[in-house]
Amino acid sequence: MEEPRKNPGSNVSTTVLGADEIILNMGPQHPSTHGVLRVKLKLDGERVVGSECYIGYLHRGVEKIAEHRSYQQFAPYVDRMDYVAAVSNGLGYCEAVEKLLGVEAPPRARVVRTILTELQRIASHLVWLATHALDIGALTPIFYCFREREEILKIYEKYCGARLTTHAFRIGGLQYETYDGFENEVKRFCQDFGSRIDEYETLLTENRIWTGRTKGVGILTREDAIALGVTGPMLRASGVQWDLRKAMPYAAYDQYQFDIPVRNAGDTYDRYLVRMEEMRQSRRICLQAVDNIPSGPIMARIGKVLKPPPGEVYHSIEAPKGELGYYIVSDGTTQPYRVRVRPPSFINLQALDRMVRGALVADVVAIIGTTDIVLGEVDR
Amino acid sequence: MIPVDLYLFLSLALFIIGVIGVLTRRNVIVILMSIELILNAVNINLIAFSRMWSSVDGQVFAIFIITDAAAEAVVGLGIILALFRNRETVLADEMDMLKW
Amino acid sequence: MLLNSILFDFLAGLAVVSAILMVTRRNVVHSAVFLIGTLVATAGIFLQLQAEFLFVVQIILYVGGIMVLFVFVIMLVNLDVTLRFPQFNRQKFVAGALAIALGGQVFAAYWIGHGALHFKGSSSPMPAKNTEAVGQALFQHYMLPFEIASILLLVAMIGAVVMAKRRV
Amino acid sequence: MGHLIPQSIMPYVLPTFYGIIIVLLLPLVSGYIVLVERKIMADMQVRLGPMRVGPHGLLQPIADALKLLIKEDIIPTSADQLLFWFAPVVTVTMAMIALSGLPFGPAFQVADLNVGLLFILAASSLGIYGIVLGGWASNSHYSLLGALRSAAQLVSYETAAGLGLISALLLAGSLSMKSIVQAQNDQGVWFAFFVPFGFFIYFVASIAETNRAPFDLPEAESELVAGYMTEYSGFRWALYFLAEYTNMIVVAGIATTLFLGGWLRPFAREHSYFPGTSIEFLDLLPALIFLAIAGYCFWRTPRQPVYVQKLVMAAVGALCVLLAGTMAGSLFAPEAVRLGIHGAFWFIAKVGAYIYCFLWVRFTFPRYRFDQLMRLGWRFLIPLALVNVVGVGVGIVISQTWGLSPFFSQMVMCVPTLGAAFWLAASDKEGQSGTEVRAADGE
Repeated sequence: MEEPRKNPGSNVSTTVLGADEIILNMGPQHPSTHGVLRVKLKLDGERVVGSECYIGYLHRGVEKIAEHRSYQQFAPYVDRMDYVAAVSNGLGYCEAVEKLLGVEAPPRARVVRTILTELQRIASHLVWLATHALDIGALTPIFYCFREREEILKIYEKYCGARLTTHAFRIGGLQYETYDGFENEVKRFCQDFGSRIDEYETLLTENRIWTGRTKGVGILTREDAIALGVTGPMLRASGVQWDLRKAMPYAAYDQYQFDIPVRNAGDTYDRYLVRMEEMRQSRRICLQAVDNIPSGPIMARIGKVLKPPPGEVYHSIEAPKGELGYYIVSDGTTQPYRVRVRPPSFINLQALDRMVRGALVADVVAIIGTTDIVLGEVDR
Repeated sequence: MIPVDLYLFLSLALFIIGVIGVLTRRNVIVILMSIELILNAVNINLIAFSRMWSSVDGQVFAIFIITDAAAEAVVGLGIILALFRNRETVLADEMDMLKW
Repeated sequence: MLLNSILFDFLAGLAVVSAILMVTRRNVVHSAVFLIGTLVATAGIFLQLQAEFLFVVQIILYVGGIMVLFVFVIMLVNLDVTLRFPQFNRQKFVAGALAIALGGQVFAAYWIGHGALHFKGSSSPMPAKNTEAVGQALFQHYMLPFEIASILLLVAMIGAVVMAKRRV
Repeated sequence: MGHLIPQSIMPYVLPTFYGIIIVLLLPLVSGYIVLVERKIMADMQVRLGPMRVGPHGLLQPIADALKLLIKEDIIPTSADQLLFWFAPVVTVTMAMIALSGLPFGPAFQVADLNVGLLFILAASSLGIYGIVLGGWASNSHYSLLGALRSAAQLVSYETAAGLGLISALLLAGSLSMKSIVQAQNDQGVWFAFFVPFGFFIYFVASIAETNRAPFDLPEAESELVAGYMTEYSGFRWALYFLAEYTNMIVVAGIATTLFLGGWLRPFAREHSYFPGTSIEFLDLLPALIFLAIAGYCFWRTPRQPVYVQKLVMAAVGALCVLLAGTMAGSLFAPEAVRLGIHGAFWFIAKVGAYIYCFLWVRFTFPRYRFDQLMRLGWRFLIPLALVNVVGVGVGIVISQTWGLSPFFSQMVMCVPTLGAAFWLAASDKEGQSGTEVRAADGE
């Protein structure tokens, strides 16, 4: 029964844990880690003093699969990476292979690609807004957002028969001609959507609780953002004007007028404003593009079997979440020698630890939400 | 009517249990809780006598004692928290340095 | 009044048993729960003694306030670890015996002087409006002690804030 | 009946009867509040809500309750078995005890204590233990964080709620729930109009006390999964849920009694009789409301897809007709019966309106963060409540000294309180920018 005596001079007992610190495992099954992200948080009370990300719960070896598929066969797989923005993934892959082959899609195909990709950007941002608002506790925006997303998905379904993993584009152009009334439906959606964005903003932008929860939360400075390789809306909210659609135009973006929203504070609120403005700009692009879709063929002249010359290519596009890049190495056979994807979510997730340190538990979910990750893309 | 003696015995029993708690336990929080028990025993006495004399004076004193208990608990727990942060212990016999 | 007597026996028994369990449980949270049991039983006794206001004060302040604070602090300090150590100190037998001796002494004093002390059962009823009577007494007759008590609370509040603050 | 029961037990018979009614009806009522909540939420979110179980989802609560009852009862191995079992029971019991003090009408009240309001507050303050101990006993970090948040939040907001209530108590001059309603009858104005700030403070604090959004931090599902309820499942979980909705009824009942005139009819002192009778126009309103609901039910009955659903819909309609008949019939009954039935109707209607405001707030606002919640409580609500109490007290003295109308003097005293509210709100903004600096420091 003799108690273990301790050296009276010692300040810290080895058997006793840190006085106020606990380890909290967030995920992989947690309502707001957006899939299977696992964040190990070291908490002092409710304040985060350290964090560690564990990923790979959704790893499917997409890049390895590519080495055993022909170029066309691999195209549907890329849709499964960022499954809320499948069309953008497809665009990036198709353009990368086209670059490797040295062909270019015909003008009509490029304009249709642009329209569909911008619609996908809106859809992706709507999913982000819905889940982000839900994480912060606003129960209602999710249903408004999904109502509009449904319209976009209906357009996809009519166009290519699939709603989520669309496989809308083919290497060299498009598989399908646009259906009758495509232009009208896109136009009607875009016209309605303007007032719908205002509706979301009435719910959130000026709301005191919303600003309280997002302003000053998860600040990412300009230097940090560049150093960590963060791209997309997160980078633009930190005050860097960088958008691949302007910097290295692809598809048909050089034909249209649009602005790149930039904010300077780099906090969650600014990222929210940047994404809201991006939806407006996407709508603007769609409205411009849908008015004059050039006529002509939709498929470039390429063979049935693709055998790109040996070599390598890196092509990146501005996906909804940031720079989505494909690095493809060809050895002259029908199958790629190596495909490496630069997923925006994966790179942006690196900034998580920088943003959550010193924040509260409630801020962590806001910051995960504002990073806008899709685990399918992070883990691949 | 229940005789006042019974209330006094109840109060005595709670008081003694509280004293045992204060004297034998190592955990400071339990010691503090035992002190609360002792104060509570006193309150029973006061209320019983207040009933006996049909006067509210005893109840007023009980209110003062509850006030005192609240103050004591708040300060005591504050000290415990401060001690725990510095010494990482809540055991009374390890807090024998009068400094840290 | 049989009902009254049964009620008293029940409440008193509950109070004493909970008190014993509170002192003897290893787990501090259990101790706190049993102390709450004692306090609630005592509150019931107050009600039986027609001190309704004290009953409510006991529940709201003691049980709903002070004890919540206790439970809060118990949860803040990591107790799973301290549970592994012995919960009673080395003087426990001596201390227990002394305390019981003290109790026996008081009881013996009562027993011997039983005739000298005259505890009459209450004859006249309590004032009907208990809350108002307590209020009158507090704010008229005991005005000064009341104010002093409020200053005590203020001092305790500031003291607690200073104590609990990480960097003063 | 009088000769069957001993005289000494007689006073306990009716309260026991009411108590049993409450205990039996409460799960059903809570279930239907959940259904109404889901329906209102669906309406605000452009969708339909439950539609499958029964017509318009009317049998959904029963299906949910059955499902919860037959679910496996899981106690985590590392949980504290005793407290894990005990905690939900405490919460539900205390919520029900608090309910017993509410006057559902001049006739329906389990116990009218002379410390009635304090008794209700005492019972509901004990409900914390169920949450705190349950969270601790689960032995999970999410639960523990939820429990700690809950303890801090409830203790803080109890102060604000109590101070908000005091402003009405000053006007009523009694703690007995019945006397408070009576005082409002004598004044002819509900206390919500006398002390709008007291009502506002109590409204906000009562949302926080019942852990409802935007103050639902103890169970914030996106942060703490389910807070203190994370490890609970099946019927224990249902008990927590029952307690939450019971608490909502309790706080709504307190607010109704203190601020909204309790069981009094709107314009209780205005009498406009049908010519030649003792029936008032306004007393017909309950019957008309029920008739309207019945009409809707009968109109929808042929449109139900399934025969059984048609039956249920017709039954609901018939029930409403029956209630309308009761409401109308009681007009010809003796005064006490009429007041009892109509009082209960108005009380429940007001409680419903109050709960509707809870739901409305919940679906509109995002959730507060914990430090913001504490700041709102301690830096805004409590100082405002203190100013308000002083203001109301001064108002009463003014009206007594100079013989002004109490309503006028209270309105005058609202002006400084309003000023204090604006000042506090402005200084709260400064505090917010302070956190930004702190957050930046933490980087």
